Amino acid sequence: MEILYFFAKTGFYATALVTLAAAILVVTLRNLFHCALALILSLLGVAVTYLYLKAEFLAIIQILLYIGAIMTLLIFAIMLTHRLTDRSVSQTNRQSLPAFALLAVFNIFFIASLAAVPWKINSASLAAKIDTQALGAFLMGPYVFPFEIISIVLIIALVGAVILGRTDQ
Amino acid sequence: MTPIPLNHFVIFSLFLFSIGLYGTLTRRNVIGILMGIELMLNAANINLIAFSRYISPNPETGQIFVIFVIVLAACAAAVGLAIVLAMYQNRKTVQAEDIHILKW
Amino acid sequence: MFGWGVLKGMLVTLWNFLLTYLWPKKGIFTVQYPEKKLPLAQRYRNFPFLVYDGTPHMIRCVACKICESECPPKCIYIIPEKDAEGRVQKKPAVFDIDYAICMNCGLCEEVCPFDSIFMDHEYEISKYNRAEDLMVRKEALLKPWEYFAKIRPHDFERIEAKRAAKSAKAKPVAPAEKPSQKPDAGPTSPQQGSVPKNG
Amino acid sequence: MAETIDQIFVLAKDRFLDLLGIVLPDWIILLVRILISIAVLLAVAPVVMMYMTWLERKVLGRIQNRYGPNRVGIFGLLQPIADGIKMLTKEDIVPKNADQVIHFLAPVVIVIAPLLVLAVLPFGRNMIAADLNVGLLFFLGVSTFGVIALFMGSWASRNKYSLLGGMRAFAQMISYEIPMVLSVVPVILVTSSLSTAAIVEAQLGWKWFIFTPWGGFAALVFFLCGVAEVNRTPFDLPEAESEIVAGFHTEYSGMKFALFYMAEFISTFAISGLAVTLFLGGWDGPAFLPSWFWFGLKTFILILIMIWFRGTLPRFRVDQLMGFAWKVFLPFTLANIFIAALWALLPYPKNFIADTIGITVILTLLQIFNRKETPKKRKYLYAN
Repeated sequence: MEILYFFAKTGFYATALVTLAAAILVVTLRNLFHCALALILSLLGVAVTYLYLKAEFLAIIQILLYIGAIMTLLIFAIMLTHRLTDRSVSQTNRQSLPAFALLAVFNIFFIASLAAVPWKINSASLAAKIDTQALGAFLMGPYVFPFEIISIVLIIALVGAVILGRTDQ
Repeated sequence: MTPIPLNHFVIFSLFLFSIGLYGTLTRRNVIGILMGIELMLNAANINLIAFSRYISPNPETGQIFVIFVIVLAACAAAVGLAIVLAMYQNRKTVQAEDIHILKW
Repeated sequence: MFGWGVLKGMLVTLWNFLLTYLWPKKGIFTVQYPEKKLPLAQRYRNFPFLVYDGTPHMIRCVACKICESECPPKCIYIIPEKDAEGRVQKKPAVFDIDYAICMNCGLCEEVCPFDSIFMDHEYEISKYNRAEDLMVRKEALLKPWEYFAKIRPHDFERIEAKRAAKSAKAKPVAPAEKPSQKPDAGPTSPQQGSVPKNG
Repeated sequence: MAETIDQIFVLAKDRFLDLLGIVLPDWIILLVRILISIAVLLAVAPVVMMYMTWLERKVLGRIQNRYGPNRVGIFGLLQPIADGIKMLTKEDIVPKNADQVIHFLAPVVIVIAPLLVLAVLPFGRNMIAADLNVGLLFFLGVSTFGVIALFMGSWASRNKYSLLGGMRAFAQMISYEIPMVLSVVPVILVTSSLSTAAIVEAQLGWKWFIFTPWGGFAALVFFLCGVAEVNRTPFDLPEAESEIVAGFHTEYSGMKFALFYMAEFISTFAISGLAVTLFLGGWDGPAFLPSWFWFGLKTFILILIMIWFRGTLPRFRVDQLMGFAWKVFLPFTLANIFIAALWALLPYPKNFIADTIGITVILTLLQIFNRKETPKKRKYLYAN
């Protein structure tokens, strides 16, 4: 069985690579619709990483909500603002190099400091099997207040979006 | 079976976050910026679940927070894209540079 | 109620669906073409054909070329026969109809004084080559008089009566005891074939 | 005896794996166990799709008082194979300034969604490919994925008709997905589990959800939303031949068009399969016939109903289509969740009464609010 777990672990690194590659594509592609699709691919990769963290409910919520709803919205926006025959102008403005340098430095420091931190791995919660019922109970239990607040925020946001987006004819 | 070390998850989400940040900083098109923000949010989500799974006593907290983050990302995307549409209707452009006059 | 119209529509199609199984004769009206064919009306016109009595060389056509001049798209081409001395005979040596051009209008049948060209019921005559195959020569055009009787019995009787009257008028002086060698002019309405008489 | 027939596929798989077990190490057996169910699904789905096209053409023919295809094979049974060959040999045209990569990718991605979805359907007693405890959510999540693929196809072919079709498909799919998800919530509420196998367990012994007051209407709404999700006839605006040439798959020909076609039919099969699992008791049926036969029979009947729709109903106008989803389905499903909660909590005699009252109230309210408002008579000021 050890070999299976080995395959599973290499699977994680493969997904991570694919997601990062797709993320890079999102940032560098010229045609906006192509980078929307690359973003969808990276979101799928993130969903698979949730599976590796044994959070299937979240993986599917990610697919349902992120790809099903938010990306659809994004693609609608791209379609409405992107003239069909628009020649894709170069997408990066002039501060791309300083940003890249800054980020590289930041990454190096972060990883260096990360190696030094001794994480206390709590093996109990690692093996814990969380199914949707437990999540629901938790959502309705201690977290019921943020749950209600979030629904109010959602309604306000949607009403605001409708008012903003309305072409006042 | 030795689980995947926590650091790998953190490094992965770090890279994802920095790519998202790079995208947000350098993208000319406003929708490109929104995509960068989505990437950053996802990176945060991965960290939330990874830490809640590896470290925190009750692992559900991370997942609950990820649900909230996704809902908020949806709100942000909805409002952001409404602004983009309004901007497109008034200014006929979606390039971030052209929107520099604050007084429209 | 809200969905009432939809339900009625659905029942109509359900009824039709079941009808095709419970009562096929009424339900289904498609004819499986190659196996079964729709009966043709008698006056159905397709490309013309020449008629002969008895043997193919007793062709009725006398090469008078009326139909050739009458044909609107000019698709008939006749060369009369010549005997040894070069005198023109009352027989066509060459009688071509270009089926590719003929629009089966039926004018040649109407103007033919000698009842020798009629419109056929044969419609499965597609060929691969337009130039050679559809230029139909005399030999292919010839069909027996009985075939005409079979496909158009009603017209057959009319023409027979007319011919009988003409032959009787033409030879009143000749004694009538000689049996007329033409097939009996009585209204033999041969009913072969499943052609129903739809008058 | 009935038990073995019922479990014939499961036993065959186990016997085959035991045979294999002698030779191969056990972890490969685990992999092979998964691979077998995947292989079976991938083999069964196209065959089911082919013979659904045949069934559709036959039934549509009979509805229109004519025979369906009966030339190729005995009752036209080889017609799907002939269609397949035709599709394979047809020339594959890609428009000049189309977006090559995405134009090629769209049919590939659109087939993935329906095939993925089959993994969650319980075809028979413990004959389910992947018994996830989030099975139902998996189904809904993956079916949203099809929308993106469909839009990729219409956007990449750089054609006004396909773009129009794509926009219509987008709007329709989204506005019919919400009532679909909401109409499933009462089922989850009553069975308190998302896994499809558990849902079927809850309905064993003729206790199907369609017989409950809230279930009957939820099944109707779910089925109609399923028809809309699959772009079939009353809702087939995205590929309306008469209006926009062929909708989103205008620029596709040959095998790519066949893939679009296959995606539509396999998702029809999957949606009716899920409708059967949720409301018609999945593989539950009297014991003398095997369980997978009951699942097949019910799905077959639902597919027939969908074809029946295609034979009868005219196409929706876009505003009717949207109005129907937002003004009728959505309020009804929201109220239905409340009614189902009443049904679940109240004891036996009271919950039926409460439900019937609730349903009649919501239906009358819908009738009142959705009645065709006749404009008031105009009052001309100057004309006397």
